[in-house]
Amino acid sequence: MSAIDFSDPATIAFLTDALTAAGVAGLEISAPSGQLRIVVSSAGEAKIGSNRSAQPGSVSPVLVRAPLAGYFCVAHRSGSAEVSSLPRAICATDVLGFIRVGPVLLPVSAGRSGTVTKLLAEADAMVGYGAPLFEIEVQS
Amino acid sequence: MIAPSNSHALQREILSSTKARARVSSIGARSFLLEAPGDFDLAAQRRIWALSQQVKGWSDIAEIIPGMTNILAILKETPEDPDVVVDRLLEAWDNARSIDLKGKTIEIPVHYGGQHATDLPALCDLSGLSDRDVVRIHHEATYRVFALGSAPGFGYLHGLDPRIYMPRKTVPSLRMEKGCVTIGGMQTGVAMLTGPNGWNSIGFAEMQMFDPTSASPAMMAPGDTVRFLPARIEL
Amino acid sequence: MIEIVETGPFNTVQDLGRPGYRDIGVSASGAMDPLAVKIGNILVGNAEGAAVLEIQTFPFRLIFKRRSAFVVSGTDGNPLLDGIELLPWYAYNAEVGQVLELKQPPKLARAYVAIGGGVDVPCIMGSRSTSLRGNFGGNAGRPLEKGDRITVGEEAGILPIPASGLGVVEPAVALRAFFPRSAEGSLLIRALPAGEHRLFAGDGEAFWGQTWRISSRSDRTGYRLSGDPVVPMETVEMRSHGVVPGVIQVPPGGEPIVQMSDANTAGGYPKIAGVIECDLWRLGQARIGTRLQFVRSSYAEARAIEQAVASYIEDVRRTSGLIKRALKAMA
Amino acid sequence: MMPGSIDKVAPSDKQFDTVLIANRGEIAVRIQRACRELGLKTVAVCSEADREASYGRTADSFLCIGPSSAAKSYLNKDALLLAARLTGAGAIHPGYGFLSENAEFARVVEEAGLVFIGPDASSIATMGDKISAKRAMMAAGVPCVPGPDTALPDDPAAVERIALEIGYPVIIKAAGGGGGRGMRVVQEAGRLHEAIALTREEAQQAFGSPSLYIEKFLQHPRHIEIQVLCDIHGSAVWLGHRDCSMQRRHQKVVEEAPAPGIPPEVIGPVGLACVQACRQVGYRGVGTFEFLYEDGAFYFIEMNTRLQVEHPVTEMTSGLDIVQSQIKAAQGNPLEVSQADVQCEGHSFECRINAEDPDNFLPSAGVISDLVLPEGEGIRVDTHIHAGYKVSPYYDSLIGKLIVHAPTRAEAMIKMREALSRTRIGGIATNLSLLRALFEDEAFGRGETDIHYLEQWLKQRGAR
Repeated sequence: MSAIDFSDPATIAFLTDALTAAGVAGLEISAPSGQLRIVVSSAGEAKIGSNRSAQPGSVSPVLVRAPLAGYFCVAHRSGSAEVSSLPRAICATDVLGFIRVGPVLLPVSAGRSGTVTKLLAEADAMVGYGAPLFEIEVQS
Repeated sequence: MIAPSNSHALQREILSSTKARARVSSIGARSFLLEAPGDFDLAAQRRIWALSQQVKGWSDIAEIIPGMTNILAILKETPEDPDVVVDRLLEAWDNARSIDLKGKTIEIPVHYGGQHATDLPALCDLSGLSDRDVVRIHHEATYRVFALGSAPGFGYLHGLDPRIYMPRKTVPSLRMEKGCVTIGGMQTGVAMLTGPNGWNSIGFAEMQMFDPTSASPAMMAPGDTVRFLPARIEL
Repeated sequence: MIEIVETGPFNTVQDLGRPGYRDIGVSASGAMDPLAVKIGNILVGNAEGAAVLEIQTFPFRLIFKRRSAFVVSGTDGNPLLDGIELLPWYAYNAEVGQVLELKQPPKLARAYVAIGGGVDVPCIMGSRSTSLRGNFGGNAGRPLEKGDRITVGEEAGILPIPASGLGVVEPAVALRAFFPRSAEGSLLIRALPAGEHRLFAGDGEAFWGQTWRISSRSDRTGYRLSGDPVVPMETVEMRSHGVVPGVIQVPPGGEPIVQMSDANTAGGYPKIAGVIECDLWRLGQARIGTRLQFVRSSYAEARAIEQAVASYIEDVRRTSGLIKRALKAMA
Repeated sequence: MMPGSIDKVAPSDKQFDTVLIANRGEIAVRIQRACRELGLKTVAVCSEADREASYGRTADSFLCIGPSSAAKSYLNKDALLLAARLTGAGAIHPGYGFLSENAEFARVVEEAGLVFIGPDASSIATMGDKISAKRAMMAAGVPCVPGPDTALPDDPAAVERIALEIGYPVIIKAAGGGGGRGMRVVQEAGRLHEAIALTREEAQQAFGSPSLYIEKFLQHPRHIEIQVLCDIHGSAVWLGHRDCSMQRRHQKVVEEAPAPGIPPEVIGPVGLACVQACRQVGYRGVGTFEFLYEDGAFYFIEMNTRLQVEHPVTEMTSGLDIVQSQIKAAQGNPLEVSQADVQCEGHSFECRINAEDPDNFLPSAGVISDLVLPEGEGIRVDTHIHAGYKVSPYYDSLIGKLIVHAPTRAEAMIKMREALSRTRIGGIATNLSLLRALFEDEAFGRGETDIHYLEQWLKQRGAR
């Protein structure tokens, strides 16, 4: 069996789903490359922390995903420079983008403080539920 | 802004119309105004009342506002072809028979003269009558409510004796009290709101004639007969 | 329950008005920007005609005495909730004790605060609108004052607002194709010639041709326009007749008046034109000093715009409902 | 209230060029194929767990609509409507299971201006209620299980009279129940009241309503189905019958068409009565009348107002594409076949291949490491799986259907044995071994086994 890449967001997401489905509160995996710790909160939202190569103070990427299927809008109104200047420090309540269906807009908030490093979806593209939109680096 | 005073239009109602047919014009896209030809008199207004009753029953009508020998019909939706609406209104007018509304009689006690009769001296000057005569002529007449409008419950009263006609003021009173009994041109009425007013006050009525919380908020209705009773004369 | 913490003059409770009583002299009143009222109410989950607060003088602050969903619509300014900037045209949840603050908007005239359950003042003659002239309706027939405590209706059955909010592409943007501006940026207001247009002869064309300015003597009753006066060829005295908001009357001075939400029910000045109803909300959002031009419209155009606005509203209603329910099922 | 005539169904004038398939797995593949063959564009939707589904790549649009849990995705009506809004789909095909028999979903789909590929909401609602469905069938002359079409009265004497009239054994069922819950068989009069009291209490607790009804209990019935196809212009046909008696815990395992050993003169009038019932309720699209069959008599149990899992056996024998016909009916097209055109030929079997442990029937999830599926004349496989496919634990364990068709039942059995022997699914547990064993069973080979047969067979097999 090939080694599982615990830094792969898809793997983390899969594990999180599996844990949530199984009703397991959390999981800690130690591998030569580092440690992964997933804690499923009661609200069902996973808090993911990882400690790659056990370097203290290192950062780990967290994905902000589409909460709903729709058209992805990066900036809204008067085209503020919000995401165009990356990386950018943000706090948990900051709105990073929107999911638009017809005339209705659903804000996508960061959910956690950190630094937005990547825009992962194309602006004005149709995205599905759970599609990765932004990557945030979170201080561990 | 300074609102156009509620009575601005009544300075000289005698629009001499030589047109034989009624005229229909529009305000915006769904309001149509039909203006009766001919004199400003009870005969014309009786036909407007008849027309009102008929138009009120049309399924595409949202609201009607009968005016002085005219009627504003507000449709529920902007019509595709306004000419069709115009034709329907004209046809309805042509077919409108004069009706006399069986109104009630309202007796309004009035305190003639006194502090609120700010324009009585000017009316005496204009008419050449004594204040006593002006008051007597005013309260001896019988009036008909032609229509309501301009202020909540305000009735335009027809039947003023020509001897006490008095044009509306060019500079309105800035603050006329609600309840003032007034003359504007060939009409009379009771002010329903305190505020700017271009009509001429000759007395005061205590009676409450509008109650927004009532099922029928306005005391007056078109066709009603109004009599003013001199409760007190203070000259 | 909400409590007014700070307010300027002439902020009132409004809904979509009380038409139907003009024949007894009662103005329809209602919000100056009914489109903002409808969208705000739909987003928050109310019936589209629920009563809201119309804020036209700023700053304005209120405190929520109950957990409520709310929307600030109509405006182009960002509302603040406990000092944190939010977006206009978005529904959010406010917790007990949170303070909503509205500052002077950058360009527009009026902001509307819709609250889940609707502002629950007594319904008088079919409406909760304030009749300032008649001193009835709304909040005891008068504007809001500091310290006023206003009841909000029950939120029972209202779908939850997503935690990050839910909003719309605002009408001015979504319906851009239907609401153009002139190249110089002045507001283009569509109107149809009215009864006495012909009396103005050459001045009639001057009316359409020039840029007018909304004068400082303008309010919810009507807007007085400054510009080159237009004068009829002959002086006519009209018999008093019913009027509706949007009517453009020309008093003797020659500077037109556009009657607005608190329009008198009767009038007699010569009418040069009538603004089509679906452009009135844009006039309602135009501030004193705004430059505007009147554009001759047609019934077909008026109908096309009405249909576009109606389908936008229906789309917002349907889609926002779908989203709220879909997210609720996913929660 | 029963709809009186077909007139209530306004002919659909809704033309659509894109169909959203509100389902997953093999049926999503099947519907997509039918749409493609009709020149329609397709929208595939999925939950997070199905993001890698093969049919997503072949659809014109593919959209993930929610989390893996079915309640949040495939059962999320509003998320489905949003997906239709986003992709411009003009129609929604619900498949089977999930929202396929949800009257409320049919209603909101139509309300959104879309076409629901299925009957209208009121037909679904009428047929979804056991008592109203029974009334409708009785009105159309469809034979029903003896018993009143109303709830059981409270008066003990009245209940006794009813039971006696039906004849023991009888079964007491909760009106709101289903899936084998809330029912009790009464063999003799002496046990009647005790059984009623117990069932009533159960019904109150489990379904929130003490309402019960009573029916004749059949000892050794077979499960026979009649497939119907209707247009919106008042035409309806039946496409023959199926035997679906091979069940475990109400889950069908093997189906065949035609049902063996039922003379045409017995089934014929029942088929016509079904068609008549469809006309009377203004039914649209495809549907299945389910019957219990015992001692030469048919007893209506329920109508499924949707496409069935086992529709392929009828397609193989009738030569008609049921899914295409269903879509055409939703488009408002008149039926292309009359009853006389319907000629069923040969015999067909369908095996449901489930990702489950063949001994304890627990669902099995995991990645399919290798896959060999049979091919050849008279063999059809309806599936969405492929080598490398990840079977998720979230949904029904059905991963494919193996269908064979041959001139006779005996030849079809041989063909199925052969097809099963050639099928290899590695990496996960499947019920293939059980299916293989079943097709070696002598009694099944003879045909006419009843609905209890498989359970007993499994018990004996376990005992061995």
